[in-house]
Amino acid sequence: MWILENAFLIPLIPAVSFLVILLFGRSVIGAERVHKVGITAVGIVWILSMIAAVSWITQVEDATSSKADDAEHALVSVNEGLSASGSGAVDGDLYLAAEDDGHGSDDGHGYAAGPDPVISTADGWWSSGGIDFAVGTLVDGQTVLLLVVVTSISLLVHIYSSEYVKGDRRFVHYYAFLSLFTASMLFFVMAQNLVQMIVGWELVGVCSFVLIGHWWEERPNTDAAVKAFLTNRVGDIGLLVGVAILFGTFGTFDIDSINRAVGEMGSEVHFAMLMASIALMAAVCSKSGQFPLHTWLPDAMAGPTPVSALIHAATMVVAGVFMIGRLYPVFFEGFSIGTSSINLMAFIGGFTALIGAGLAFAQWDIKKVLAYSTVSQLGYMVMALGVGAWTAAMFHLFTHAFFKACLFLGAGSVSHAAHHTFDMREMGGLRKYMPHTYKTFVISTLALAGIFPFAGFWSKDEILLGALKGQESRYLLMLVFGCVVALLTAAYMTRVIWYTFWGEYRGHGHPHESPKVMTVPLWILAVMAVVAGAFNLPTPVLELFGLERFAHLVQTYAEPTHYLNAIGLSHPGPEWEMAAAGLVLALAGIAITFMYYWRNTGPHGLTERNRYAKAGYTFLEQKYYLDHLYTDIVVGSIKAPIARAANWVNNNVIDLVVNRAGEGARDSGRWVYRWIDQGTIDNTVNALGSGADAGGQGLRVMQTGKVQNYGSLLFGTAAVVAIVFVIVL
Amino acid sequence: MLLNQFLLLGALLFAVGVYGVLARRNGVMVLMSIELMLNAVNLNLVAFGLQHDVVSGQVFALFIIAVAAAEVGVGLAIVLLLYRNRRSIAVDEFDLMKG
Amino acid sequence: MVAQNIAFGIIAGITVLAALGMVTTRNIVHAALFLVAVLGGLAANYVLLAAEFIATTQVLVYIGAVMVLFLFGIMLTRAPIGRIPQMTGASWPVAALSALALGGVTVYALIDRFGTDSLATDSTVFRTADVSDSVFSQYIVPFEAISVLLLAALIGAVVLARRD
Amino acid sequence: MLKTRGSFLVDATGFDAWALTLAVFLPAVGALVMMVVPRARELELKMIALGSSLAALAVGVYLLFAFDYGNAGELQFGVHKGWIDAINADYILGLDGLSLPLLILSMVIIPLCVIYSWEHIPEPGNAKAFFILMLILASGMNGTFVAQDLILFFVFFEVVLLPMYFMIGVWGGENRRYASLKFFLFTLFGSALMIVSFVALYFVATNEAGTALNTFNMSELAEAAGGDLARGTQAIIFAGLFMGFGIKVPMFPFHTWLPDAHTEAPTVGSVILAAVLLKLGTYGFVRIALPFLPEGAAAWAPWIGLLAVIGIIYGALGCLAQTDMKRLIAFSSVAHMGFVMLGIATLTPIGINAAVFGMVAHGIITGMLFFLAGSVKERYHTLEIGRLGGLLKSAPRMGWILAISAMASLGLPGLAGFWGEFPVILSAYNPGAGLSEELFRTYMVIAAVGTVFAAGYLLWLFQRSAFGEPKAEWEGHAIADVNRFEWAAWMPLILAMVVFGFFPGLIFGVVDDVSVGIAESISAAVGGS
Repeated sequence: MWILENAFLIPLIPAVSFLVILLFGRSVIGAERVHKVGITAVGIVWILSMIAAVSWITQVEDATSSKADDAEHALVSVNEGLSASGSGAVDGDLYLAAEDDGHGSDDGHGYAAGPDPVISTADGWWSSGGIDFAVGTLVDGQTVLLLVVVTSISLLVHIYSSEYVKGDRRFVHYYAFLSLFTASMLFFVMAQNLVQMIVGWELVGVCSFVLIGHWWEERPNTDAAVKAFLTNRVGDIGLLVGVAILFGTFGTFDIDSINRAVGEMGSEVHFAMLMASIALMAAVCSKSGQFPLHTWLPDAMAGPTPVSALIHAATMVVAGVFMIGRLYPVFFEGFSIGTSSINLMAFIGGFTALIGAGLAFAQWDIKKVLAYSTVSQLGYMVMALGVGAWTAAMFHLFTHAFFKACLFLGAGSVSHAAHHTFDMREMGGLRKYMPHTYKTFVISTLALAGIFPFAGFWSKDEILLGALKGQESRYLLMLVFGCVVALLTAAYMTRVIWYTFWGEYRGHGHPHESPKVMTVPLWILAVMAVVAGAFNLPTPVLELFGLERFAHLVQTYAEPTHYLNAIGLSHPGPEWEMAAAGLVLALAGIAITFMYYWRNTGPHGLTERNRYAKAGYTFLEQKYYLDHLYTDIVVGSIKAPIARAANWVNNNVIDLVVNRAGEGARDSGRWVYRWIDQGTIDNTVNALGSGADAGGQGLRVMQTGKVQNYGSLLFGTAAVVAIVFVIVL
Repeated sequence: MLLNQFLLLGALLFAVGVYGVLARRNGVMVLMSIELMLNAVNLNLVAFGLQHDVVSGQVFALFIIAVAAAEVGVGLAIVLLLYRNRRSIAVDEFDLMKG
Repeated sequence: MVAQNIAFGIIAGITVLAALGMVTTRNIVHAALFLVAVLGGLAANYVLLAAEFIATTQVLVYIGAVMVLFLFGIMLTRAPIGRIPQMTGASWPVAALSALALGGVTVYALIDRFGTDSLATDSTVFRTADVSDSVFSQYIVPFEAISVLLLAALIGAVVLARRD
Repeated sequence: MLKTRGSFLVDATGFDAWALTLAVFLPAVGALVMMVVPRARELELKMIALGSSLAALAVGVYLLFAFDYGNAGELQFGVHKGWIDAINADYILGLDGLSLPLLILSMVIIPLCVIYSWEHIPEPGNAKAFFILMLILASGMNGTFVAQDLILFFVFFEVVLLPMYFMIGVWGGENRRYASLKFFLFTLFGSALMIVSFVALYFVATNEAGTALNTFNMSELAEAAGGDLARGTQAIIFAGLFMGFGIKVPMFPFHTWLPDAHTEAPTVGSVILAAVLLKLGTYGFVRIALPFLPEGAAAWAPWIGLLAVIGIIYGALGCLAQTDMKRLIAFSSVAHMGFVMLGIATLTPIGINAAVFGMVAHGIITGMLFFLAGSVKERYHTLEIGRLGGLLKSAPRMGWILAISAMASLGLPGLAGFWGEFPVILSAYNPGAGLSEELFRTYMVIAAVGTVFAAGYLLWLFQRSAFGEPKAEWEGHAIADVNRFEWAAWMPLILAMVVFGFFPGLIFGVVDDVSVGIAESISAAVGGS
């Protein structure tokens, strides 16, 4: 348990590593060896995280067994009387809040979520006007889950990068900021209060900025970096305002207390929670790439590929999802997730999932396909949270991190082999040259597509199920979104595989398999993409093998039941029909795409079989087939229009609006500066002077020097004044 | 007799004097017009003195006559000087102060 | 009282006409003579106002001394005797306007304020002795000041007019 | 002759009684000594300047250690001597938690400026006069922060004006005459209204019982907290103070002197101007306007808040339109001081705390940015952002320092700027003293939008000047990286940014007692009438 109470060590180690690398990297350690520092630090942190995970599991198990007797007869009740007691024993700066009555149950399927302790430590950081700002760590299942994800992916990316970024002009800085990012992200996930959360949130944003702009000599990279940072700042308005609302309502920053308070007060604070939720949703939209603030994420691919894998696929972009999960009672109350059948969060999530998937078809850059896929999958998670499927969202976050990181690293490996290009039109046939990359990529693709029994299948199924069942009423629109996206996801990923690995090599030079330093992490991730789903297998599945004990591990250990049951969250049981439907959709997506390419692919069959093409080998005609593919496959459906419309909207409306907003801000700035500042205010000041001057020039005409003219003026003025007096008095 | 008949006479003379000061080109004529204005004031003073039964009106009229004499003396000296220097006493030809 | 009023009417008429003549004539010597008429008319008015000492002084100082000064001035500056075409400046309309405005507003104000107030008939008639008493007691300081002023003006005039 | 004094200002004894006087007048003594040293002996002159400013800083360090932090709400190191009996003005100095951070800031900035100028005396040279002016400025600024008598405060407040006028007017850029005169006239105009308000306070301020106080003693006036003055009277007197301090801050419609003054001023002039001089205005609000006239403050607070948020957005828009680096930084001051003023306008302890933090943070960060602008100008002979570029490549250390400063300026957590912004936004959610919540919540959102603009212009600046390849026109020019004088002058500021970013309690803890006291007295006065 020691590690859970001293969890601050976990972010501290990479932070120290950052300083060491930055300050001593070039001089003492040597530029080509800094990656060892980073890898060591993250390795230690990974071990600590694993220890933390084990301790956490032990803790939950202990609590469960010690409460076993109570649990036996409390088990029957499903969702009744589940009010959070909120009476954690407070002693000093450490309290262990053990719930007495926090039993969840999944519609009688008979597992007991154990009492759910939260370990929260806090030390006074500073105080202002009677309000104490604390710094501390909040460790619960969700934190531990993220610790595992972040440190695992980070470690693998560190290792992978040592080859991928080798010899880079800024190798030292790269590793320094990779460490800083890891530290910030870990700091963020164990933030004890909202202020810390903001700090972590901003710090990961800066690391993202620095790493996207890693090759800052080229203008597009810095543009992308600035765009990412600015878009995130837009969301930060929401974050700052949302935090201010929460603080104003509850008078505390403490996340644990806020969650408990919302659970207790419920509808009393509904309006404030609605406002806070909307504000925070803006932050989620920017950080987690949700519509309409997602446009920075594809551009962010300008950074080095491992960075994209770590930051822009697996960890930082899920910060928004994590925050929703962390403050779930707030959103649950604010958006009335329990009672509605559609709400802002679910809609934004579902819609983002749909447009992201649609856009992925229109890309030729493999990283951009993956980026849009990430957008889409993040939308899935947000949608899951929006329909009340908390566990499903976290589970999907967990599985997605592995297979998406694997896909990105695979893309990096491909580009490493194929002369640093990410254009799929210059790839092709790579499966022959790089078998490891190919295999891992396919495994991850299957996982992403949600094919049984890969990880994605299980998590996606839970999300669809959540939408189907909802809380009090089903989220029908979300279910439709989810199903369509399932189909699309499978289809565009198959397309990627086709262009990248099948067919003939269309690039220059001789592609080669990447070294082991890169393939081993790929394999690890691929294995995780296969087995990660096992961590939350539903009981009925495991019953077949007599392994019920291992069911719902994520749910059991990650879900903060004392918050969620306090707000009355129910868990739908698994349904074979839904699972089968999801699987069929995914398979259909793959099958249609595959069939299409299968019919038209190959050096031999292409020209003969295709009516529209004159020749089948050249790049241009491939593009032509793509248009044909779109019209052929999605005929009668609205997918291509959606993709194009979305792309069009993306490029012409949202980007335009963003650009125009920027230009407009600049223009209005210029306008205000020129006309108001320089023109009005400044001129008023200047005008006093020049007006006097001009007036003087005007009066100069009157200054004839002739006494009689002055006399005329004198008497005339006297007369006028006299007349005025006479009239007035 | 009315008070006003004297006052109005004074006012008219004053206005005529003003016109003379402003309109005449000849320096001597300007000085004469000034005398006219001073006399118009004198008439007022004497009339008010009578009206309010005080001797001050007459005393001040006397003073003004004295000052007017001084003024004419100096004024004519200046006009003379101007004439000597410029061979003209047309006041509208003197515009050294033109801005 | 009717006689007095008639007398005033005649005198005032002459005075105003003479004044107008003075500011409009093109002959500078005529102007001086018109001024004499105005000053004489005013002296008569002083008599009507029972201020005989002022009237006397007016005749002696103005008509006697000041007018001589003016005539000297006219001679010394070699002003052309006889009609000269440009006695009035080009900006005379402005001057006329100013004068009219000023005169108009004064006249209006006077009528508005004093209307038909009669002149006090029972007031003391101050004789010359009374005036001199007042000058040499109550107003001794201004008197002395004016004496100095006169002296200064005298010297100043001499200095200015001296040919050196 | 000792006057009756407020019960809470106890004369210190021993060295403590002299500490503040020394802190204020040591630089002035240095300036006096320099006057008799011949101009040719430049090194001695510089040594004297550095020595006297460091001596003042040493006193400051002593104050830091001797300060009783448990009693930060009380005036310490008090001195109370007769001065001008005829007008009842006394020589009163005192130091509390509000003054301490600003005094130290001023004491730190001056030696850094001396070091920076060591080999950078701007055209047309004359180190002697330059340093003398700087030392006089130091005395004036230090004095303003510790004066506890209105007349004394006013004298110090005005002492600052003239050296700065000459600094801009003599060592400034092309348009220096215009800028210096504008600066001078604007501030003088404000001062005129301010002194009228001071005199009005002298005559009309009463205690609770309604007896006129007839005093310039600031602690007595603060204790009376407006006494039984009517709200209208307070508002009128407050208006005079508002003009005096608001122009100095500068608040939105009165800000136009600032960009000109900053653009034309020599580098150290800009640094001192941004780091300390602007704080005189905000300090005046917190020290004088708010506690003396609580109801006036409550009446004006919505308007101050409005001008503050206009300033935030307007300053940012102004920044976006700039093509000159220094002018951009100058405009950013308008936006940042908007945050400070919004914090003050909330009349809450958090808001006032955040405002004081914002003052210090802005002093450090913007001071640093002006140093950088000066060094860039020295190397490139231009500040045209379009012509810069690739600073990270040609002078990487300077590029990094620019990055850190820009990040701090845009309010990145972990650096000082954030704690001047975020708590302001927090405090605006629940304003004090019965102010309209809806109004201030609107201000809150606008202020939050302002942070985006801040990120916009700073990133834009950074991208254009530091990223990319150096422009072709600089090929062959050796762009020197940070030299040792610059390191010495900048390191303390960079460290301060990071340290205050991680330990905001260092400032909040000191100021807290004072701002709680002010906010309480305001809400008591407003609630009680």
